[in-house]
Amino acid sequence: EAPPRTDGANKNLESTEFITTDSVSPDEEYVMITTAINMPMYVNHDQEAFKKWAKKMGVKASILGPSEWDIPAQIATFEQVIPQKPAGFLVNGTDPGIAQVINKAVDAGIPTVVYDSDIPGARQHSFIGSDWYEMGRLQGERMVKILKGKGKVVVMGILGMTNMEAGFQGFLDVIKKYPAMEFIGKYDDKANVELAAKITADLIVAHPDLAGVAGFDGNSGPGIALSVKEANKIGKIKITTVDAEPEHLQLVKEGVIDYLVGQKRELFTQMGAQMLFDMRHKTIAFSKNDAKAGVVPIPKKIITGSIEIDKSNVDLFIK
Amino acid sequence: MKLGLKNIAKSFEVVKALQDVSLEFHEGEVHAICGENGAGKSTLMNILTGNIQPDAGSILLDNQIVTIHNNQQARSLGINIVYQERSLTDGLSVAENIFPLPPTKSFGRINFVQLHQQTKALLQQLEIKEFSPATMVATLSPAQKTLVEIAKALATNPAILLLDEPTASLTDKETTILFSVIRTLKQRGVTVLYISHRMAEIKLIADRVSVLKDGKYQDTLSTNNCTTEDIIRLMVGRDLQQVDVATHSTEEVVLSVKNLCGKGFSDISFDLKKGEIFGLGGLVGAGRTELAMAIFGAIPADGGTILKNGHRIHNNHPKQGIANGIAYLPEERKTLGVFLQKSIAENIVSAQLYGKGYNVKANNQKAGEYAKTLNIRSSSVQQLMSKLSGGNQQKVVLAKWLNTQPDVLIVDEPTHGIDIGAKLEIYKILKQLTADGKSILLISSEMEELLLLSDRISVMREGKIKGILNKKETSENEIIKLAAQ
Amino acid sequence: MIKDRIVTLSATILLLCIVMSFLFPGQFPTVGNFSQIMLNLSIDTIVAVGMMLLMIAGVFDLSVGSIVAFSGGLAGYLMYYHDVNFLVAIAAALSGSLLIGFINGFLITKIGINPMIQTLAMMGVVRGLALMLSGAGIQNFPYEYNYIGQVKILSLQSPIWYMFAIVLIFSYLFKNIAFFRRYYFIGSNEKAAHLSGIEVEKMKLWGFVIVGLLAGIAGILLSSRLGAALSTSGKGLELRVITAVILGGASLAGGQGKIVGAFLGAAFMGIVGNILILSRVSGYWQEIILGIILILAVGIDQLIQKKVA
Amino acid sequence: MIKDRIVTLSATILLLCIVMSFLFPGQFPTVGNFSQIMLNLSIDTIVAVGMMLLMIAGVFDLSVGSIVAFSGGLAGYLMYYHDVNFLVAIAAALSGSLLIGFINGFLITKIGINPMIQTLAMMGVVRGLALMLSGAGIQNFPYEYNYIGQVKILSLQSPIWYMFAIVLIFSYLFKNIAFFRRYYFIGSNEKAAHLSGIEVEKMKLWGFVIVGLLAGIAGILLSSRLGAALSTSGKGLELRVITAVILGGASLAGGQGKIVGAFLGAAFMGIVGNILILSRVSGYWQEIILGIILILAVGIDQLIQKKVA
Ligand SMILES: Nc1ncnc2c1ncn2[C@@H]1O[C@H](COP(=O)(O)OP(=O)(O)OP(=O)(O)O)[C@@H](O)[C@H]1O
Ligand SMILES: Nc1ncnc2c1ncn2[C@@H]1O[C@H](COP(=O)(O)OP(=O)(O)OP(=O)(O)O)[C@@H](O)[C@H]1O
Ligand SMILES: [Mg+2]
Ligand SMILES: [Mg+2]
Repeated sequence: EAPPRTDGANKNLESTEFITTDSVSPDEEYVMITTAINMPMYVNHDQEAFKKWAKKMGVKASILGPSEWDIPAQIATFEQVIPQKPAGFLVNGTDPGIAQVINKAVDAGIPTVVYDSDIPGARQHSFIGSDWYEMGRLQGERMVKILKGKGKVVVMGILGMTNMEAGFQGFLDVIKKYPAMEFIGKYDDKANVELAAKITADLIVAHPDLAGVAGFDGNSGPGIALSVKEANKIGKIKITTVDAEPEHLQLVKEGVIDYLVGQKRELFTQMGAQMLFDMRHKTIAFSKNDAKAGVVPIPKKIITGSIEIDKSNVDLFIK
Repeated sequence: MKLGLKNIAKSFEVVKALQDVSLEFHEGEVHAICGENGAGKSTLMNILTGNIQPDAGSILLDNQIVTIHNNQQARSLGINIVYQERSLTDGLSVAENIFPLPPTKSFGRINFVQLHQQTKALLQQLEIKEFSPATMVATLSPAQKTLVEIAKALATNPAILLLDEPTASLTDKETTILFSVIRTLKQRGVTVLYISHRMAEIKLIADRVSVLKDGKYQDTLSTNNCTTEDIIRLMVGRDLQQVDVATHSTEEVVLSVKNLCGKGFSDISFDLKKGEIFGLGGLVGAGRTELAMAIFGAIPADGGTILKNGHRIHNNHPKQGIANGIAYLPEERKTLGVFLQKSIAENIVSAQLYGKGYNVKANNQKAGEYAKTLNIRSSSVQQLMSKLSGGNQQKVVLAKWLNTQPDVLIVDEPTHGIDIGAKLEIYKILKQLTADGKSILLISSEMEELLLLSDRISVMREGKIKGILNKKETSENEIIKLAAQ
Repeated sequence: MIKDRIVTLSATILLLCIVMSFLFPGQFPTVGNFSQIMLNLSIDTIVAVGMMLLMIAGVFDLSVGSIVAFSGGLAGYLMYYHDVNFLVAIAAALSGSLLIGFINGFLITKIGINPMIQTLAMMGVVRGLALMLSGAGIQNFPYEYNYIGQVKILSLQSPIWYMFAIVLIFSYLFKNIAFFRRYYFIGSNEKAAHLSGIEVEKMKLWGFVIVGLLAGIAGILLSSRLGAALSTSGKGLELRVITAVILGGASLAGGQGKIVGAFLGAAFMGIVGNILILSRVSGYWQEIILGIILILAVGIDQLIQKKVA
Repeated sequence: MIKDRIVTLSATILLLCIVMSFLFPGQFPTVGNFSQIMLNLSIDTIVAVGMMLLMIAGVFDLSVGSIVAFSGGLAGYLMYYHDVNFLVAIAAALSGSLLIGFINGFLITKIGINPMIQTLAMMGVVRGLALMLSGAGIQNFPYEYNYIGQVKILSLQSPIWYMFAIVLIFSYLFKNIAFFRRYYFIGSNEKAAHLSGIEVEKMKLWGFVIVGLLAGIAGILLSSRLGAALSTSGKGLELRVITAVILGGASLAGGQGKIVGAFLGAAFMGIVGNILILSRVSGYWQEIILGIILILAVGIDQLIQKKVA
């Protein structure tokens, strides 16, 4: 049969009956669907918090997804789990490409929450997370501030990834406002420290007056910092980057990295899971049958905001 | 050292390669082993060198039973071999090929000085001047490579030396060198097991000759009181009627080569007549293979013209050669002739992959017919080429080219490594082809072959035709005179 | 030998399925699950068919993954930014992929560049192009385009049908058409093939063109199935596909393999993947266990083959 | 032929350097720039030496990248969580890497698993182990450990010295030591090598062990240079290294190549990367142009070789 024409457009929920229950059972399973499942940032924040929450609630938490950054594979995984009708899906909003499969889950009546980055095209019951454009903007603001509004800057990350590109854009939009700031370009470090280091080293040669580098994936920071250190340019080249992993914090403490913008990952995974739970267990009901009534009994969208770290507060973050 | 075999048996799947073979080799004798293709000669050698283990029977050295697990052990026991298949490494120098386990100083550092001295000595012993220990093997001719193989075997100065068709790709020049070496070895008390399909050689070099047939031991004769015919009778179990050498040559010119030039040959002109066998003699390196390949279209010709039935043809690719009714049976069977991992049937149709369809059934049937007419020994046409003995492989390659229905068949050393029976069969086939009006360009380094089959013989030296002799009024000496000097 | 591999691999797959059906009776042996598995391996298989062709001829192509992204990207780019008709867009994407294959083949056969380097370099070039075309990803394709990859026929989604069609067609070609048959000869002895009148270089060139085309088709199907063109799609596909093809009986040496082997290899990988999901294996265990299964599968097969011989 | 490649590649590199020195006199031909380039290619080169060894023998190893991550991870894990002495930790990490190489070699030579599949599977397994060990990434190594990879000798950072040492040592070994010489026999004619009394399987097994060890060393150097063990390090290294090695004159067929070629290949890639950024090539174009340069380099080399022959 032909695929529905209306797909992508927001239709209301009366058709779909989301699965609900009253009793909490230990084999009630909540599934986190992500990609690059082994990325330390995901493992130590999202997955950590999600598991902790499940333990607390006495339910089962499964985390699934490919080991590489591979959207089709994430979708494939998602599609293979839907038929098993778990209690809820906590989906990492990695790319707009996953919109359709999200709708599939929703149409199957499974409570579905997208976390991290929003997927505008899709009909998820809720989104909770931060906004990469915002993280880029924050980096931009800070970069301008520490460079006193002038100097050459570059950004580094994984080119072509939606959230990163959004981040770049946020950064750029700030820089544009300051004529004395010169934007040199975007570079692809493929989330690989050696590459980030190599590119930075080459950049330092190419632009002896390079003033700042902004990183957008977990490995950008350490890589950039390494080359800046090795070129004895600590302090001369300002570094702002995403994530607050131990190595990032360490580098801030050493004064190599000037500014970190982190997401409240534990917050949005934990809260996202809780929303799934509440939806399934009708913690709050607005009608006799919210599904029929077309009410989604959880927030449509929650923006969790960012964590900003620099030398002044880094010690409070180091465990 | 005295070598003995007792009730040796070996079979591969269904094929009984050797059955209950018992042999005695005296110290310091040259002992020839004869047999048709697939008789089991190489298998026997492989057992003596520990490459394969016999299913039954035992090997005795000086009346002591020994089990030979691998070829190192064989070497340490004083047994070494020149394989029928080439076993050299193109990327390395002659010296390193001759000594794969070279002399070393402390910490396993190669002693290059000693290595090259030892090699030089061996090369001198073999009267080799064309190349030096440092020469890259890749640049050597097949013949030269064989000489390196022999040097490699002698390098371990073995008490027992096995030679599996060493002269297959040698011309008379190298052959005479080899024989003088064998004789000196013999004086040193080395036992030489000598496998060859060239009857003349056997009479020449061997003291005794043992014959295998279908893996069974037949008899051992002393060469100075037996005739070639006796040996052949044991091999094939019947008398071979002589090939009728009546000429079918006509006056009609089929292929006319004019001033053809190319890498390795220049200014070649000759006419090939319908029904003629045109012999091409000379020493290795004379450029015959290049010439043949150029006519066929496998390598480019730099100049000159080729006329087929009066029309000019341009063969820039074997495809065109085949389309123009020319076939080329290459010299180096293993590397250029066969698809070892493919079946007999597939090999036979491999020059016929045109048009659209590929009909397995039809192909097998066709292959079956060729297997019958050329009497190719195998369990079935589905059998892998790699499982065939050298001679049978050659017949398959011939079948493959006959299958292209050529008017002109170029055969480069067609009877390399082929047993006398098969050889005569192939001679008959070639003659039959001429009777059917086909023309043949025969490249051969075997005088008897050239003189027997050819209607006319041209001799090449250094890439030029030094003369075209009419078979009637020519002799071996005349040819050799033209070829060398 | 090759036959054996086909047999042993099918047996392994069958065995896996039976075991899984007992372990996950409710979830594994269902039409839904299998059509899902099929759907997910369809893209890989289509590319694998081409890869099998090349490996029979004794070469391979590392740029296929990038071509998948490129083809989807080009089609998407044309439709989204230039409202090109979807058929035209597809035609353009396929010709583009085909051209890439041609360039690979030309440089490898005519100039003599090492196939590995050539296709590796091309992998980068084409990935870069894909990145430029689809940037952060393109969506909202015309309905007709999405239809191609999302329509269900007999409750199986179209990519599955494309996969079977391609596998069947190429199996037929490799059995019955002289042209394709030649690849076996090229793979098993190139020089002899040349002397047999086979235009080795031209054939290889065609091989790369065909692979390019198949990768292009895969790219169209993937993007229309996802309703989005992603510059990152097809990453790592090349190695996955080569693995599948070798599993299916091909060898880097060439001359060996059957088209159906490509499908079986991909199917094996797909089913193992599904098993990992059903048994909720995740994180680093996923990679570890996948690797071990792969080694076991091939290792045991080897031991069996030795026993037989 | 191999010599030629060494010569042409050196020439190409020299030419590149000269041209760049004219274009960017202030930036390119500086000690600082070159020592940075060297430093960044040292890790790759050390692994490339091992890969060259394998490819001379006619095989290759895809698991090296994962071993790099594993080795650093294991050392870090031991030092950080069990405050093991840094020397012991290094010893453990190297033995671990060596063991992985041994397993690869054993399964390939003794069981007969296809090298590509085996090392690909191992790549996944070892990456998984690396993730287990270093998880979030480990730092705060003892000073002595960081010293190893960060100390400067004659104003060159230590990894550069390790690189040169390893390249020189192995070049010497491959010229003068019978053991290593044998890899040429094995690579160019395995059967003949066997018949000549060379223990092919044992030699290959050793080859994989040596590669494992070298990858392990690279891992130690990388992590101590970084002052941190990251589970993602070494990703994609395998293909980078294989490219470098083929550039340097090796062939998948085996029997060809020289150790110094591995260094030259890696150096070429490193310098080109440097040039791309010096000449302001944007991130999106990087891969495209890198690929084109690669093709040009090899293509022109080929054409020259043909002219010569
Ligand atoms: N590895 C093998 N597997 C199967 N059959 C084999 C194998 N090696 C040899 N044979 C068969 O054993 C028989 C003897 O082979 P062998 O090579 O010893 O013959 P040969 O006397 O050396 O012939 P030729 O004179 O042509 O070299 C042949 O029928 C051959 O097909
Ligand atoms: N000096 C040499 N260097 C490299 N290759 C050689 C040399 N001499 C001969 N060859 C190769 O050996 C083979 C036979 O030599 P060539 O064709 O030159 O003379 P030929 O008359 O054909 O010798 P044969 O009697 O072996 O056929 C050919 O493939 C040729 O390329
Ligand atoms: Mg024989
Ligand atoms: Mg010749």
